[in-house]
Formats: sequence, C-alpha cells, structure tokens
Amino acid sequence: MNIRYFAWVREKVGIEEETLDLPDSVKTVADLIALLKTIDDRHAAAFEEEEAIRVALDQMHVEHDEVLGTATEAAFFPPMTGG
Amino acid sequence: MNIRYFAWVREKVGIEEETLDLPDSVKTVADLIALLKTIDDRHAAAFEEEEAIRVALDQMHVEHDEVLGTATEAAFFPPMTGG
Amino acid sequence: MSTKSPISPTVRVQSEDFDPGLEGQRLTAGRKDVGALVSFTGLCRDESGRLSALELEHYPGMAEAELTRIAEEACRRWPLTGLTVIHRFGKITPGNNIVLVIAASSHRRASFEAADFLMDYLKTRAPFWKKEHLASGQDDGWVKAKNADDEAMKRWT
Amino acid sequence: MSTKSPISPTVRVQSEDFDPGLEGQRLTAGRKDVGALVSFTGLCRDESGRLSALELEHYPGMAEAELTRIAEEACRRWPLTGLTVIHRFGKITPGNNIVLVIAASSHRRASFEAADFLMDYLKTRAPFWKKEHLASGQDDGWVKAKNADDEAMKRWT
Repeated sequence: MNIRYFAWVREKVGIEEETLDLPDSVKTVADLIALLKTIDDRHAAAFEEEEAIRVALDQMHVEHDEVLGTATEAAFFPPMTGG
Repeated sequence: MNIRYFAWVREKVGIEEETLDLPDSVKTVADLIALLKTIDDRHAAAFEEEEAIRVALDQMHVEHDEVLGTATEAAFFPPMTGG
Repeated sequence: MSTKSPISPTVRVQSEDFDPGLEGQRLTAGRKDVGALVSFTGLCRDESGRLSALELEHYPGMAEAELTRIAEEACRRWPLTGLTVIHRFGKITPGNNIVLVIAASSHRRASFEAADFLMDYLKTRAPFWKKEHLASGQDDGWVKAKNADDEAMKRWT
Repeated sequence: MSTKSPISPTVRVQSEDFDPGLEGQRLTAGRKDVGALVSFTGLCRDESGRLSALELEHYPGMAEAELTRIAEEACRRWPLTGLTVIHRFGKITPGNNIVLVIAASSHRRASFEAADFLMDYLKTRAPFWKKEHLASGQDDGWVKAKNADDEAMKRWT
C-alpha cells in the first residue's frame, strides 16, 4: 500500500511517501496507524497525538475505524487549513 | 413646497413634479396627501390606495404621520423594486 | 444610524455599466490587510424569454443619499476595510449588470454578512423602480415589490 | 452525495494567480438566465506585519477531487446556473489571492448561500495546509485549524 504524509505529519515522519506490504492482520486505518508507529521513532512521534490526525483512503476522507478494503493509497495529515 | 412623483404614482398623477403653497392647516404628510387628492381626478386616482404609497421628506424615508416641519421637498412613490 | 462611519464607502448611481473585477481590485490594491472580498452582482434576466428589457427609474439625489446611509450603517455593523455600492438606472437588457455590492474585510464572515445586508436593505429602501418591457410587445408594467424582501430585511434587526 | 450534479462546476487547483472578474464573466457571458453572481475571494494578509508569506501545501489529486465533491454537493442543494472554485498552492505573499468561489443563479439567495456553504466546507474538508513565513525571520509554523470553522460547517447539516 502507498502511504502519503502531508504538512506537519510529513515533517515529523521525515518522508513524503513510502510503500508498505501490509500483513493480513492490518484491517482498519487504526490497525495501519498502530503498525506505522512501530517503524521508527519519527513515525512514533508523528502519530503520538493519534486522534488529531486525519486520514484519506484513495483520496476520500475516512474515519479511523474505516476498513482498508481494496484501497491502494492511504494519506495522513493534520486538520486542513485551506481557504 | 416642491412635490415629486415617481414610477406609477408619477404616471397616474401625469406630472413629475409641482410646487404648492401649503396652507398652515397642512402639518403632516397625511394632511398633504389629503390636500393633493383634492387637486384633480388624476391626483385622486394616484392616491386612491393611500397606504401603499411611500413618502420621503427632503430625500429621507418617513411615515405618513411625520410632521412636514421645515422640509422643502416631498416625494411620493410606490414600494421600491431596485437591486 | 447616528455615529460616524469608520470608513467611507464608495457609492455610485449611474447609467453606464460597471466592471466588478476592476471595482474589486480597487478595494485590495496596495493593501495587505484584506483577507476576504465578497462581491454581489445583480443582472437583468429575460425570464425565459418573457422580458426584452428592464427600465430602471430612480430618484436622483435621494438614491445616492439612501445608498450612502445603508452603506455607512454596514460599515458601523461590520469591521470592513472597504465597501463599494453601484446601482445603474435607465434601460437595461437581459444579460447586463444592474447592481454591484463589494464588501472587503480582514475576515470572511464580515464580508459575507455585510454584502448580504446591503442587498436586503437596498432592495426595500433605495429609491429605484423597475418597469418591465415585454418581448411580446404587450403592455409594460411596473414590477411589484415582494413581501419576501421586507421579510429578508427583518433578519438584520 | 450520490445523485448526479445538475450542472458541472469548474474546479481548478493551481499555483498561478486567477482573475476574479474574468471568472465571473465566464459564468454570465451569452446568458440571459443569470440574475445573481456572488464571488468570494480569499487573500493572504500580513497580519499587521507579522507574516512575510503563506506557503500552501496541498494533496495533488485529492484537492481537485474533494473540491469537486463539495462543489457538486452545492449544485445539488441550490439551483445554480454556474459554479467556479479555484484554489492556489505554493508560496503566496500578502495582498495576493488564495481562493476564489463564484456562484451564479437566477436568484440572489441561492448564490449567497452556495458561496457561503462552499467556503465553510472547503475550509474544513479540502486538503490544503498553510505554513506561515514570519517577517521576523523566526521559526515558521503551521496554521492551526479553528474550531470555529468546524462549527460553521455544521450550519449546513
């Protein structure tokens, strides 16, 4: 799965995107976040305030309990501040 | 006093403006309307639906019970439909 | 409507057309404190082919004075950085501009509300009257004032 | 957000500036059914000299997709004749344009409400993030999302 980061999440993780092979046990966005936090200290720091982070699957907003299903791209970012 | 008419009030009266010397007994807008209705049939017809007609004294909106005071111009017109 | 208006709105009553883009630029040019510009343009419609034109009669002098009073009231109610109101008179054919209101502010909400307020008040208080010219060539008639416009104005009291 | 949008809104995400006047003309040119055009322009402010610029990051692809979803929802909610949404990205200095929303309709209320709705939804759902560049040269920081924006969006549900 392709993982993308934006704004301060991107800065904390230190990369813009990465590709991960997900184990079958990772079924929801929350499972994916738990996995990402184990990658290294930077990932762990980026997701420290987990509930503050917004998620999109295949470029659609979803909640943390959403099932990943057939999505090929997940994106993590702070609350939006455009406009 | 200078009297001006606009829109269908103007069309019914048949003139755009006229100047009248007002007797001392004419103190309010309502008194003035009563006087105007006596001028001729066209004036009477224009003011037939008296309550539908809006009034300005010296280019400020007023109610029918307003005192004419020192105003030098009165205008009569239908509800406005600009914008 | 007694205290002084914090800024001087631009008010014009004219037969010529106006340029909404240009008027907007005038409210932002050289400034760094304008965060939001809301512009309302009212145009003449043909009402599905029924109308060939609108004729706008106005009360010269009072039209400018009343628009200025409404604009200054908006400037007192909202923290605006600029406000422009332009109303045309004369014969206007479908597809052409009738009225323009632009409200500039640091913040979005003030600009939206001020422009909305201006249009509500203008509709019921600015001395303009519309006469319809019909495409059929039949008798022309004066547009009737809408109760809805009076109701809309009450939102602000 | 399932039924088909009655009209196709114009949505653009770009680094270049836009021309609000020109975009407005595009929604009225050659038409006789547009009675009301409401345009919102959001600009970069310097916040009394505190900021030297804003840097707008966006999620390419999703930014266009989400703005289109919001715009199509507006087209379903209000009887619009046209709708344009343009959002810039990259470095934008004070006095310059960030976002444009223009809603055209036969009637005033629909245009006002659609433009207002678009801005409320866009602020909380379109994937853009602002970073501040400070005039003092001190550390830059990400703009924090406002609770007020979330509250504003709830007006429409």
